[in-house]
Amino acid sequence: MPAEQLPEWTALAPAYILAATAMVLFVIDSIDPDSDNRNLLAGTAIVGTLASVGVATWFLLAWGSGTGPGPTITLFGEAVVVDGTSLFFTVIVTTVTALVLLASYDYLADDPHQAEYYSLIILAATGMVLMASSNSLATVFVSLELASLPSYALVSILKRNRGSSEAGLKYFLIGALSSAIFVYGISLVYGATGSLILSDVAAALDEGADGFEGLLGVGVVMLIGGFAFKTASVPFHFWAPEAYEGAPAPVSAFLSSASKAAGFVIAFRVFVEAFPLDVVAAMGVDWALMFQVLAVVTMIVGNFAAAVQSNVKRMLAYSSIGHAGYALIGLAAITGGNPGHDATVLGASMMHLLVYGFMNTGAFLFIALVEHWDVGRTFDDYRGLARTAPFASLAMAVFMFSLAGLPPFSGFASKYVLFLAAIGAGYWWLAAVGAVTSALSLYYYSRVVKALWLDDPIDGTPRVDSYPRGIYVAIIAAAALTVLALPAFGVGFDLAETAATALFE
Amino acid sequence: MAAFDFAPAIALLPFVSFLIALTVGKHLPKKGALPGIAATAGALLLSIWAVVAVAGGEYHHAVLYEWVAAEEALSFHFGILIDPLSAMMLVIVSLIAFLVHVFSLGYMNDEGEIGLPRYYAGLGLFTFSMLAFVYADNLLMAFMFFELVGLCSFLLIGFWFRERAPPSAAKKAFLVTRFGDYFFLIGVVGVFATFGTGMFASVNGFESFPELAEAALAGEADVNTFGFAAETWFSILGLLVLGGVIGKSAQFPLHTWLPDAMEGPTPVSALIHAATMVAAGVYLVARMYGFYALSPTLLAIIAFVGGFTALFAATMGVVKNDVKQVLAYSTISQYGYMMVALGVGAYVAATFHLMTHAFFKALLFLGAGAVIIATHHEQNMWKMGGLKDRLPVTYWTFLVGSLALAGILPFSGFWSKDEVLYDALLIGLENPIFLGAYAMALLAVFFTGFYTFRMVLLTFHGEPRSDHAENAHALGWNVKFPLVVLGVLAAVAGFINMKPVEDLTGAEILYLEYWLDGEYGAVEGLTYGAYNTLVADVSGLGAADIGPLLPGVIALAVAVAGVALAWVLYNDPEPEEHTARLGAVRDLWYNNYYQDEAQVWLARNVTLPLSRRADTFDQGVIDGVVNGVGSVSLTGGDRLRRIQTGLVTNYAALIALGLVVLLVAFAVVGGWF
Amino acid sequence: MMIEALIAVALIGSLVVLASPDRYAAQLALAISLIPVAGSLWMYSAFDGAGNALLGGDIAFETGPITWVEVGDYALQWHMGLDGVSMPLVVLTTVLTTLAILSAWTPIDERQSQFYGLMLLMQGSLIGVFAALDFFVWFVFWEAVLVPMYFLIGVWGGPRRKYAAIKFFVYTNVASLVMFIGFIALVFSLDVTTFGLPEITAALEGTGPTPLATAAFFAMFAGFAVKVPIVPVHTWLPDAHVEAPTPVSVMLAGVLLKMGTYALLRFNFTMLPEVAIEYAPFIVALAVLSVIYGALLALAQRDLKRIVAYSSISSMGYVLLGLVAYTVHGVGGATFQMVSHGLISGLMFMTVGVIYNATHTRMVTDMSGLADKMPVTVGVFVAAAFGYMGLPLMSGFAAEYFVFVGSFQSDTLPNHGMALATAIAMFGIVVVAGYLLFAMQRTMFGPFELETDYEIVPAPVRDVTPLLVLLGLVILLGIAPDLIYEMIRDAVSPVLENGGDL
Amino acid sequence: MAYLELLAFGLFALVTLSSSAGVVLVEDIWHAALLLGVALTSVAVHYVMLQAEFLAVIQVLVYIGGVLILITFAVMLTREGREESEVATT
Amino acid sequence: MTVPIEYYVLLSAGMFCIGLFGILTRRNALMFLMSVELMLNAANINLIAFALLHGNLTGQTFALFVIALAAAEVAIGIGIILGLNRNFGDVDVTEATTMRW
Repeated sequence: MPAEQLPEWTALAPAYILAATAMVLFVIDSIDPDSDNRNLLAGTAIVGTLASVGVATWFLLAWGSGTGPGPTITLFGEAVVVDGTSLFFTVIVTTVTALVLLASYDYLADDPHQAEYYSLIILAATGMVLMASSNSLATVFVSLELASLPSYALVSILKRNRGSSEAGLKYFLIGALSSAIFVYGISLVYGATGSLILSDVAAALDEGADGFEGLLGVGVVMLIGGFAFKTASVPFHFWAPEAYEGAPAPVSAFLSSASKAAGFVIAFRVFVEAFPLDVVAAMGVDWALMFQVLAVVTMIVGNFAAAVQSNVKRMLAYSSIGHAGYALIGLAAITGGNPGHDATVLGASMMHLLVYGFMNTGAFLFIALVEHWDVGRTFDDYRGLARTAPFASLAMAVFMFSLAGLPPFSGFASKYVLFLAAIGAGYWWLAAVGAVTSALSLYYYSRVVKALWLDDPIDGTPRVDSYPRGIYVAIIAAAALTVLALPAFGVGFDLAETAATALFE
Repeated sequence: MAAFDFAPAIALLPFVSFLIALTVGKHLPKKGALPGIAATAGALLLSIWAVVAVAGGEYHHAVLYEWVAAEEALSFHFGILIDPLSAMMLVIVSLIAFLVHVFSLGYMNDEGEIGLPRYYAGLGLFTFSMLAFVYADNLLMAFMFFELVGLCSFLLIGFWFRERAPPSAAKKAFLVTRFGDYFFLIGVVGVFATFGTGMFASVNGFESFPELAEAALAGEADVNTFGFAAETWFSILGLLVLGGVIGKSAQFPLHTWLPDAMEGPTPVSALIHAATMVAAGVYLVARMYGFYALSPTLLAIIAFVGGFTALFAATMGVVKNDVKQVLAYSTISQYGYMMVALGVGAYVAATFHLMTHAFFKALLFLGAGAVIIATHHEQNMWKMGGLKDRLPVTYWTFLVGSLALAGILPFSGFWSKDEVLYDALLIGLENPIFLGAYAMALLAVFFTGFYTFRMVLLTFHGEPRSDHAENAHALGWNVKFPLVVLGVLAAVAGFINMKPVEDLTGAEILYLEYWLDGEYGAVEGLTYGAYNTLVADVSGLGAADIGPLLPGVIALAVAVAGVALAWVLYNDPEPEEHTARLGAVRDLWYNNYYQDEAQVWLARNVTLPLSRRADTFDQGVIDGVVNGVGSVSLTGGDRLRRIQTGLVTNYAALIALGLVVLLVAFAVVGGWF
Repeated sequence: MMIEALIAVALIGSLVVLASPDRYAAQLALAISLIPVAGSLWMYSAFDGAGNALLGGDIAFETGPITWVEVGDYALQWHMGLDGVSMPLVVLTTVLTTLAILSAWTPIDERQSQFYGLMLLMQGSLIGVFAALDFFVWFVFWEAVLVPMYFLIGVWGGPRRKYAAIKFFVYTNVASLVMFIGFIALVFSLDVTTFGLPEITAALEGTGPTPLATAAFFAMFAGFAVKVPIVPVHTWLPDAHVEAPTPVSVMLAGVLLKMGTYALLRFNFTMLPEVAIEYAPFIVALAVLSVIYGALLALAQRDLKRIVAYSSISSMGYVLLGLVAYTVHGVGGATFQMVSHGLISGLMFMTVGVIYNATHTRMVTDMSGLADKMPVTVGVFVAAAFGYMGLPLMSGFAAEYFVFVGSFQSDTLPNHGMALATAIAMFGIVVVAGYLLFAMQRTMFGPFELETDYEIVPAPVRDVTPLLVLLGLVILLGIAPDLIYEMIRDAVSPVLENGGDL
Repeated sequence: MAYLELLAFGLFALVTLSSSAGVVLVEDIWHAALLLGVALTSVAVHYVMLQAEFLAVIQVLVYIGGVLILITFAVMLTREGREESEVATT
Repeated sequence: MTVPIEYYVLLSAGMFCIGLFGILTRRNALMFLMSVELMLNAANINLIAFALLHGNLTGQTFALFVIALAAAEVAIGIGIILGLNRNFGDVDVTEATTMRW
């Protein structure tokens, strides 16, 4: 049955499926609280997530298969919307979730709180899917919290691990602060416009802000703070290195890929829909300029700090901050005057997030594998791993080079298009900063590859005692996606651009 | 069947022998000598045939191969030009090459050398390159084979590579000539850029660059003179090409490689340094004489360089102890005479001396080689002596050669050298500036006579002064045959152009002059007469009008004086060195005026430190900047990450600070309040 | 489809070799690499292009443009084709790769399958670089070359291989990105709908030295200069060369450096001739500096490989000099020099490698009289060295001569400055002779001595074979430069017309 | 009326702010928790004045009844924990 | 509306700043939590005040959500703080600095 003929309420099916999966997991957990039946728990979670991936992909392709953009379906009094953008990000989030769940199967083999873990992940994923579909500042906030709260718990799920609990604390505290700022920002925007529905906000702004420009401006900056927290952009990034480092690696993967993408989708939607740049810039609220500042600072801080890390996971954490900077170009390079251009920029950013989702998840899952082996965390500990684990190391090399933006991997194409779009919009200097930092990133990414492939182990061969199937499958799948995204880049970018175009209409 | 149909084979035959020696040489009897002899004999016959054909009134030009297909009037091709000059040179080169091959049978094969295929391959390639250079029809081709000649000299001089000195000498030979060739190459490029052609002769629809230059000077042709006046530019070009000439013909100051090059096997010395490679430079000037004749400045420079070199080298020859060294310096000196001749417009005299010198110097080298074989590779003259009786054939031929070199009537050297001096005097009397060149050349005659006979006396006369000299062993036919042939030639070759005799008797016996003047056949414009006109008309060098007798007598007297002094000092069964009497001058001469030291100093104390400095600079500064950028980035990154203090309170503060900064900044920018 | 087929063979072959056991990897890689050789030689024989790939006219084996993805108003396309400039370079790539693989049999004794797989991967990318006519595709291949190179240096290199690999990697990558931004900024100022190089070139025709064009020109110039490399951005090269294993040095010097000069020709000098001419004094100065300074540096080295490495800088200076001359022989000679230097420097590195295999040292001071022990190898070395010095009838002379003739009569500098610059640059031929002769004298000749404790035996046939093949090619091109020079001239002539009234 | 309302606002604003300040300023965490209760209650009063009586009720229920109890509970737990650990370590 | 909206905005801003001040100065994690509650309440004041101003219930409804989520946040936060207490033996946020730079 074609997707168009389904009733409207089914448009949120990916979210429903995830929510239902979470419920099933709760039920299982409540029937047998001490279950360590990994197959059942992880299986349920994965099946549910994959179903969600399938449905989301189906919807997305159906949405983008027509001549123009597909329909924009709004539900619950316009509080929730399903369009190309939301489906696009739903695909990102659910795919990453599926990969993470797959890897968790082995990673958490000895953890006593399996059911909690899986249900928390699924719940967070649900929140993220809802973030992608939020069409009102209220739903934005609620779904953001729905995604955040399980994340806090997930980061500190290793109860006996000091790192995990420290990471959880920091993540939570900064998160709480940020959400306070964010909600205060919402209250100010509401004050200035009298509405929380994005399109209504835009409509209100169209008629002028009634002397509330100041409030609006402060509100917008605070909103940006909230988004910046979620996307780990400087200066709201402080939680990220610690949270990613301390959290179990699959959770780090989940947070740095899915959560970041979800943060970006609300930023995209809120700023594009609610604050049309040409309108608000006239009021002195040039948010594109703010994002430019943020993008530059984020790219620089993330990449430079990553360059000097000795702990691989922490390096990846910083690199993920750097990538937030690249993705921010999608908002920073919006000009407001030219919807075609802006859609290209935004689409490029979306595409980068998609590709980034694959490669970054893969990279963190490799860390998960290494943690599983318990060989250590520093570059030195990684030396010579390629001898004993060539396939995983090959995949890691793919991730690293792809993250660095080298062909023939998809990270190259997405960066290429992103810089292209930025230069096209006239922001060549943004692209220049991106390019320079990206070259620097090559240095630290290649250090990983060097350690894996070029260096000899410090003493003997590293202790690699098992080849956990789940993590391996997840890593190989992520690598395959990273590579295959290049040939499929055209399709993906078309979808992203169409979705972005629809956002601007 | 015309003689010229086989012209390409003149050069290609030795090339084939090169290939044979290189590939299958070690399986052949005599290790490649026989193909070499056959090839050079063939080349010789074909060259003689070509001479006969030219004498029949023809010349030959053919484009053999387009190196780069012609385009925009720039033609890079290989072509053959056989006119009187090149035909004569072909005969000389192939003859000497043939004789050297034969001689090598005795010198190398009989001595049980290893690596003979390499030796004969080198000889073959050398002969090939030289012959191809000789009949090249354009400057580019000439340059290319000029360079190949240099390569071969490297290979042959360094033949005994297992020792220290020969490779070093080989390196020096190539490097110093390369330095000259650098200028030559600029000249070649400049000629092509200026005239669009490097042709020596206007034949077959080509225009030659000397004629274009002449036309340009006359305002009849338009060429790119690169912003200079035409005459200046042509002088510059000529000088640049002259750089190659000075290098290859071992003229001051690029002569230093030649004495060192004596480290090569003696037959090679004979081939390379007597008759061919060194001759290449002078030949080149003769080949494009129409161009040099256009500029009085150039002519004066050539004459002066030649005169100075002639004297300069002769003085150094006076004190040498190694028989080959004496010959080496005499070679440099004799080429100086040729340069003098070319400088004063005496095209015939230069060519004449080139020819006679080829014969007698090859003879002397081979003779020295024969002595060296006989004395079991002894080269120091003070350890010889008394060889006259043990090696009669060698002695008599060597003596002929020495007399020719010293310029004693009636041996060939006298006639040619006399003509050089005579012509120099003629020009010099009219244009005093050339008189200096003449004076130096004349003075050199004295030294020539002296060192030549010092050498003869020390080597062959007196008592044997070493066991080797005492036990000199007999020589085979393959050694004697070339000596005899060359001995005859050295004695009689002068008769083809006896200027004083002609003057005295009025008989028309200046065969060489007629030959070069196109009496028998030549390319128009490439004749002695044409050049003479150019020198007189364009360069404005007039000639005095005096007979050749008096100058001849003077030259002869000076030469005899030199010989006589040598006789007085060294005709003694136990000769003394006598050089101590020269005092400081002896050291100066013995050390070659410290020329080598100067060049070594230049290389070791200027170039090398400069390059070391550059290397230090490169490693330190340039690479330092690169690495510096890297470490600055890392330091920056390290500083940057220090804001991540680990204290969540600080994070909150920084977030708040960031927010406030953003708020304030944008509030100000946006004018919110 | 021939080009695509060659690339596909190389890439698939690379995967096959990567998956094969170490024991057969070398043979397998050699066999696979022969297919592109045969293919490219067939293409060479069937070559019928007379135009310039960017400026129009017939080009050979063209495929595309096929639109792959639309980015905003621009289409990224697959577009391949060969003209007289790229055809010889493609042949050079395939031939050199095969020979490099052959020469790797002795020195590479671990992880063979990975090594040969990467070599083939690099080959495929290099073909792509020379054949691509769309910026995106070109850039993909351009960057893709870095990855195998990084590993090849980093895994199989010398003691400081990691430093060298990362330096090479980051340095050239920074350069690529600078170039990328400059170029894209330029393109966006144009009225084009694709990144097809021909279209961009056409749109740029007549662009004077506007601020944007100038900035873009220098961004691209800087980017390519690193690759070439041109002084003062050359310092990655000696490190990379010295640390890389022999076959990799061969590829690095033989083909990778040509990527830079090729790109300079295609982008800077074909697309923005007016800017190039405006800033010719600067470019000429860099060219002359590269020649002389590079040669001086080579003179100061005591490691055979470093000597050859620095001499590449010198040789590449000639290419730049020829390019900026904007004459048929200048630009054509520069292109010819790319091929010629590829062959000769490849030959030099291989020979040094063979010597190293036997002696386990490359220091000039550690050995002497090698000619006694390995006559054929030393013979080839001597021949190669003379080729490097520009001995006539070897390709090096032809290339240098064309460049000199072309640049000497060029008008790009006022007051015949090019003639003077050429004359100065030509002094490089003396210095190159100096250091090569010095090195030869010390190492090859004299009494045999060796500091290391290794028994010297003549090199095996499989090591010598590639040397002889390369030497043969060098001589062949020296005797008959028109084998490629004719097509090169056809292809570069439009560049000069595009360059205005020069 | 209007003045009265303004006066009430001012009064409760003062209470709100001063008790809030007290929350962050007092040393003892017990007192801070209690002051937080005061602050939140006075906010509820503001809600009433803003015609949001329902929210005021919810505020009291959720905050005073839930959140504050939770915090108090946590304060007790952690204090105890610390004392315990101190005992354990000394 | 008798009390001008600006007053409410000022009140809420003051409360927000006090909360922020608390976060910046106090080291006890629970104090951190309480300060965040203050900030959230500040936002709520705004929302409700503006709901009155604009005459719609959106603000009030949203405030309801905020209250609910704040409660949930506190619950999660206390869980985390207890975990911290277990691992570090303290609720001082400046103790947990094993990861930095």
